[in-house]
Amino acid sequence: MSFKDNLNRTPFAPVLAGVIFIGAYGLVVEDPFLLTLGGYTCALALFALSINLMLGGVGEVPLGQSLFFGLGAYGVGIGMKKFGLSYEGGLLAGAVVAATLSLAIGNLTLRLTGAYFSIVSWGLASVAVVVALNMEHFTGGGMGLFALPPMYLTGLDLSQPVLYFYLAAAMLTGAVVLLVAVRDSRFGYALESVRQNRHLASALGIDVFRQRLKAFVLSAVLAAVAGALSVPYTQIVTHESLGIGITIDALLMVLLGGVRWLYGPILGALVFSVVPFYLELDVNVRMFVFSVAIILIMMLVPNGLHQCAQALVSRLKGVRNVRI
Amino acid sequence: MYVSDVVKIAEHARVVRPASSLAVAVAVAASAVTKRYGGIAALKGIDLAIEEGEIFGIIGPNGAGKSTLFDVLCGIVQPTSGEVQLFGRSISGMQPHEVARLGVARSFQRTAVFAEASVSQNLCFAWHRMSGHSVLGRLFHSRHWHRDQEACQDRARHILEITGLWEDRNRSASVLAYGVQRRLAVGVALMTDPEILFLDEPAAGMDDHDSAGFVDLIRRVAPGRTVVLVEHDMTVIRALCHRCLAMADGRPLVSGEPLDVLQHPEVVEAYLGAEDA
Amino acid sequence: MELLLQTLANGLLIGAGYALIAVGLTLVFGILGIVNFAHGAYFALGAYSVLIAANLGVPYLLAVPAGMAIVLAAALLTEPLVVRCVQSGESSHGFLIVTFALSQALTALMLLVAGPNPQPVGSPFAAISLSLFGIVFAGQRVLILVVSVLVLAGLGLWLKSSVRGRQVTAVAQNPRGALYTGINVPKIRRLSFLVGVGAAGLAGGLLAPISSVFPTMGNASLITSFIVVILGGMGSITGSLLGALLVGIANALFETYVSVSWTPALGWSLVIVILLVAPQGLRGKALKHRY
Amino acid sequence: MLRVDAIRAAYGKVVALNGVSIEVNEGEVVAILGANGAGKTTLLNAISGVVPITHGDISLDGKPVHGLKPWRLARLGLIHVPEGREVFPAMTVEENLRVVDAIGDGPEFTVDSVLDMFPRLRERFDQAAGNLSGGEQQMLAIGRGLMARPRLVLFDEPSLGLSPLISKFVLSTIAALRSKGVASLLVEQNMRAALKVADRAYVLRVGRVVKHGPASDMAVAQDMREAYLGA
Amino acid sequence: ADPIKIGLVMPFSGPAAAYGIEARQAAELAVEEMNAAGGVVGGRMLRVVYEDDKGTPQGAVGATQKQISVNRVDAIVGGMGSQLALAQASVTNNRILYVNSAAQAEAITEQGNKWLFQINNTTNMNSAAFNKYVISTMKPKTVAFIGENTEFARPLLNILKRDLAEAKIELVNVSLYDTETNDFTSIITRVRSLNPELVYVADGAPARLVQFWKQARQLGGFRAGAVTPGVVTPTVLKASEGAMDGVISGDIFSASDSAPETQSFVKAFRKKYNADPGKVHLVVYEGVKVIAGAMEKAKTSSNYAALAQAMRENAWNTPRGTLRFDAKGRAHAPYFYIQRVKGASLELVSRWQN
Ligand SMILES: Nc1ncnc2c1ncn2[C@@H]1O[C@H](COP(=O)(O)OP(=O)(O)OP(=O)(O)O)[C@@H](O)[C@H]1O
Ligand SMILES: Nc1ncnc2c1ncn2[C@@H]1O[C@H](COP(=O)(O)OP(=O)(O)OP(=O)(O)O)[C@@H](O)[C@H]1O
Ligand SMILES: [Mg+2]
Ligand SMILES: [Mg+2]
Repeated sequence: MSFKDNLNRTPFAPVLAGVIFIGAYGLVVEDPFLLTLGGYTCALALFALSINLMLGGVGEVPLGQSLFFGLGAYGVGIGMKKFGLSYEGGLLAGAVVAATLSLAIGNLTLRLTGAYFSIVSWGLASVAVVVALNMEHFTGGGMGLFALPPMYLTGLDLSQPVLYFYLAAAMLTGAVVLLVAVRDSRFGYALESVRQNRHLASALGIDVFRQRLKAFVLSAVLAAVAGALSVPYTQIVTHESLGIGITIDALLMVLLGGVRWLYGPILGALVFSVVPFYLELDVNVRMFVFSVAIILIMMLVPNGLHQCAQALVSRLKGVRNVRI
Repeated sequence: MYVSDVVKIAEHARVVRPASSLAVAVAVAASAVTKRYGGIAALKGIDLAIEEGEIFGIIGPNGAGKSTLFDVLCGIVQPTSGEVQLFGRSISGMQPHEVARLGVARSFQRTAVFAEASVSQNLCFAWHRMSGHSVLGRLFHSRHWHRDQEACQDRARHILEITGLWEDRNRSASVLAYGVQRRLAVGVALMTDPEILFLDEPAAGMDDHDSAGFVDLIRRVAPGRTVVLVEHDMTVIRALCHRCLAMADGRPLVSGEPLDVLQHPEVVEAYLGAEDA
Repeated sequence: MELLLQTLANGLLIGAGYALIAVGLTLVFGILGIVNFAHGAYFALGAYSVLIAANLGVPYLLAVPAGMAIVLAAALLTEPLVVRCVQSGESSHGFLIVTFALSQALTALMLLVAGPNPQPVGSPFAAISLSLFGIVFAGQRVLILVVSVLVLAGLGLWLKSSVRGRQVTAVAQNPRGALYTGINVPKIRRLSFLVGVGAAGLAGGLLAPISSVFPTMGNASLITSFIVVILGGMGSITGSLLGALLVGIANALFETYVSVSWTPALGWSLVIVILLVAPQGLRGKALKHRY
Repeated sequence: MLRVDAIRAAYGKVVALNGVSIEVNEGEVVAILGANGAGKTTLLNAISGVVPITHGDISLDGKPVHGLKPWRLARLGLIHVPEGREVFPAMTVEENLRVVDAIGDGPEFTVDSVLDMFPRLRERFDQAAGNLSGGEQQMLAIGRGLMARPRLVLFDEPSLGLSPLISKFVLSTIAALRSKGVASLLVEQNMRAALKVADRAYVLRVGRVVKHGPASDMAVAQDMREAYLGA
Repeated sequence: ADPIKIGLVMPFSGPAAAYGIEARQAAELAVEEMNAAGGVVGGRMLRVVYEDDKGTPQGAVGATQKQISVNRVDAIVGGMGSQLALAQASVTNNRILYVNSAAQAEAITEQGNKWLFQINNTTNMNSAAFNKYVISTMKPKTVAFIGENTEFARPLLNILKRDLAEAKIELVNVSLYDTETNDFTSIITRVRSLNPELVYVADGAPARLVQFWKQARQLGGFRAGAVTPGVVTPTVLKASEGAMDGVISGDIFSASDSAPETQSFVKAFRKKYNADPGKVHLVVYEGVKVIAGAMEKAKTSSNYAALAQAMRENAWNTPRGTLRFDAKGRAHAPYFYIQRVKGASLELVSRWQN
């Protein structure tokens, strides 16, 4: 095997497969529940991608990523209710605010690493929750913002389950294409080298802090878009969208799907949002069973579900991956 | 007695300094550099002038401050007082990556490689900083991007060959034997095509064959660069260096031609021990 | 003046409780590198165990150690799950998912067995309250203060001056090196996990009479412990004591004199400000090698 | 004292040791030589129980110790001073030494005697080990190993990163340990120096022993070259 | 015939799980009674289908969607919180009959949702009655307000502020604490130092309410009357172990009302669960019963226009008397109860005619 064969010449093939699947799903499925759930799953997957940009890309656990998800949601909510913006306007406003805020926050917090970064970012999200609760006239306080006007994206009505699904899926696809490009770019390589060994990276001329900051801002924008995409589903914007719960869900998706794999979070989101709905058990039994299943999965395939797929592929190819 | 390659090469092929330069420019200059850590003075006043194109060795007992000096020269550690200039530019206040961008690469005493990546990926990481495509470039200039990738691979292949890592190119860096990792660390530094190369005990842990190969390698890549190396292996120092500096206890002890330095009684006493003299 | 003193006393007593909850978290993080999201669940388990023991007629002061024993047994059973994920996996974040899922599973189990309703636990100290110069000290809280001081001092002493304790620190810093030094690494890990979780169980049993017992009672404590642990510096016992007292007193002062509805932001703001000044927390140590 | 009999160890599909047999007698210094990647570190790790073996036997004092964990072996008097030093970075030099259980039954070493051996460490007594220079860390690692009172020490490149003076001293210390009844298995790149202190030597090449014998017979250049590289 | 499915969307996990479990008990009791009486709409049996909304709006949307399109239920009972009710209502709007059992924000019924009905009083309705009692009967000069910082307590506070201002009563303290709060020492200390004549505590979570009162007692209690609207359930009473003695509560339901319809409900509930029913039990029980009743009256389980009409046009006989729905879908009951905690039970102080 020559050295050049390492080069992945078809990085966009999985994207194409995804697009075909999305198209087919929208055509075949008519049930509004499955369609809206599909759309919401896309929003969650997008959020999971943003988390994985931090987790797999930067190597930090962004426990406070929901801050940006919530900003996206509140962007739509406040934009539409208080400023009379369109849905697109709200989405854009949320993304811009998220980008600006993440720049400021990143400048302060990205000097921290490990648990310290995680907890501080969680702290910021928690402060945001308190702010959302207390700034009642702006955020609707504990009640949140509801009775939002009809939402249109590129002229299409998001209250139609099919359209919501397609648009959310399109946004997700766009994000994936962007992330593939990031992975293969100078920025992607720099980021990866920073994650693996920041001392060496900086000795090679890479501005460690800047790469981390760039990734952080990008992930914040993705999270904000995901948050905005969740609003047509929930129809109400509350402080829950800023809270740790949603981050934890997305983190579980990422880890379940696999951190080292770009599509892992999407797989995780699929498993995560669909399976629990079909476990026909008493809710608490279901929660127990699901949690235990997650633990077992992590015991058996510590690198996430994609490890199964990988092992299968290499088994088929007759190569055995060696790791100790 | 087994005569190592190093010695053999050393006998009939001493590197000759580029003679063309009458007024040689100074690549690395340090003046009155000190470094204190609380009560510990790691450097107590170092003056240094390393000329462009020189291969310069630094030796000294453990804890003499060699690695600390490297850290100061590369901007990783800010000196307590004194100044460092690279190519006549002061680096005080510069971040390590800014110093690196002046054309400086270094290897570390504790082997530093990208552990999760394969050997060839390790090299690509080093290359991409300078020549890789931007995100938009990746999206919209796919052809260029592919050409870039090939350029990267060509250079990586070259480095793999001269460092003798070709066989190991697809192995993960973390599973390499220690000596092989040391070679990779040198390869990664070389991948950036640096003008100044700082190597901290590069041959430590290499077997005789590899360190001979290493000497060869440095000779090959040295023209047009300045190489500064710390070593405890005197064969390497003798074979490679044009000049060298012996340090002890954070101070310069002796400097000059390697053979002179190595025979200097103070160096023998503090560093080499009687027998090797 | 009396109000100020009472507020400071409140802060101190509350802080002592925080310290007791947080010390286990900091220990498990410091030694195993695991941010134990299940800590709150073990805390609740401790409370339930005391409740069960009390319902069987065991007097409170005996029920607390009995409850702790039950928690230790649970820790012993779950330890392999948690500790195994430390080493496996490329991402080294597997523990997040495992401890989180564990916390969900434990909570679900408690919900299934005991139901969601808050249940009271009686304590002979709950009825007592001391009054000194007009300042009221609730009996149960004084008990917690005493136990907390004893536990923290004991743990600190153990880590600092016994060989076994130093080995715990050694495993935390370099498990591989510890292996070569002849230290029984798995045993040390198990030991520190048990001690950490045991402290959570103890805290649960002691705080139960104050808060009554319900399955999600650990959530709020978990958040506070995180704040405390990070403030103090992960892995440092004195750090978590300092952090706990700081948070306890700051919260008390803020709630009494400024605003209640902004209090939750206070702890976090303290964390953010302090970490920006001291990135390893008040007493944390950087574990990095030179390169 | 130590018998390693036809052991095999592999990392996944990479076979690092393929039927290696060596022996260390009571109070002997045995050198293991070989090129980079020959499997020397793996051999030591296999003996000390850090890397599992798939075939073969290891016995210590005639008792099979195959499969025993490092801490059990330490109890039997076997200590491994590893490649890469592996000190405890945030603990002081003193704490690094005091962390050790003196569980072996070899000659006693105290913190003081270690510091006497390496005066440099005395100067750095209260410093965090992670901030020590490379050579100082190596001294610390050796000292820490001896604190466990071993009867057999596996040294993986003990002179790595040490100045010529100190590395000579370390090797002579290893020789001196022999007179206290402490045997050593010594992996070294500095072949000449190693052969000077060793009683016997083995040469490893890609996971096999290709040459062994008394140290004094080994120092023939051409032979060694072949043994190393398989020319 | 096929059973009629009533979908219950409630928090069965998370901090509010206690309410979900209570809701399930009540729904089961209601369905059992209806089925024992021969079912509805020509003898069709009733069945309750449960989905967990985890107490979050996202969860509420998913669970409601699933009830409609996967479980294919005929009507939905939900609303264990105003956000949840709003989220659920956004899904059920124009698709299915939806009964918000417990949430009380005005906004829920202001959305012009034709097939939405609400069993509980709105905040305004509750406060109107309760505050009237507080102001005209208890006559405090100073009041301290303590409550959770949520959509439950904030509207109560706003109305209280207005009513106190009108009556020229001073509001000396407002403490709105976070829902993660588990230590109230400082708040209690502060309020004690202000020495108000009345302490008004608004918390919807049983566990927290218990914590609050226990901690208050440990610090010596308040030298004042104390009131708390709406949420003094049997669970709270049991867990508080007397720490709430003397607290006045105002509620839409009292298990100790001697009215026969109340007592037959209480008796049936005791028989099945060996405990007293609380308010959550009541509203869910009523929700299910009213839906079933409307189906029986309209002779349909899926013509929602007809069902909604039947709901509005009829009076419903429930454990708390005769219930009527107004144009907005809000239920109006005849009475409002003022009760006082005594040990582990509530004693009726007075019953107000609405
Ligand atoms: N960050 C630090 N804090 C405290 N002391 C330090 C620090 N860095 C270096 N030192 C001390 O400074 C001295 C010089 O260290 P340095 O690593 O430069 O030595 P060296 O000459 O490279 O030695 P070696 O040959 O052993 O690698 C050592 O004694 C070391 O303990
Ligand atoms: N963790 C590992 N996973 C996979 N292969 C490994 C691992 N560790 C070592 N190897 C491989 O096993 C072989 C022997 O390695 P080992 O480290 O024992 O060599 P060595 O003789 O000690 O070399 P050096 O002198 O460079 O330290 C090498 O080919 C190496 O790449
Ligand atoms: Mg050095
Ligand atoms: Mg080795």
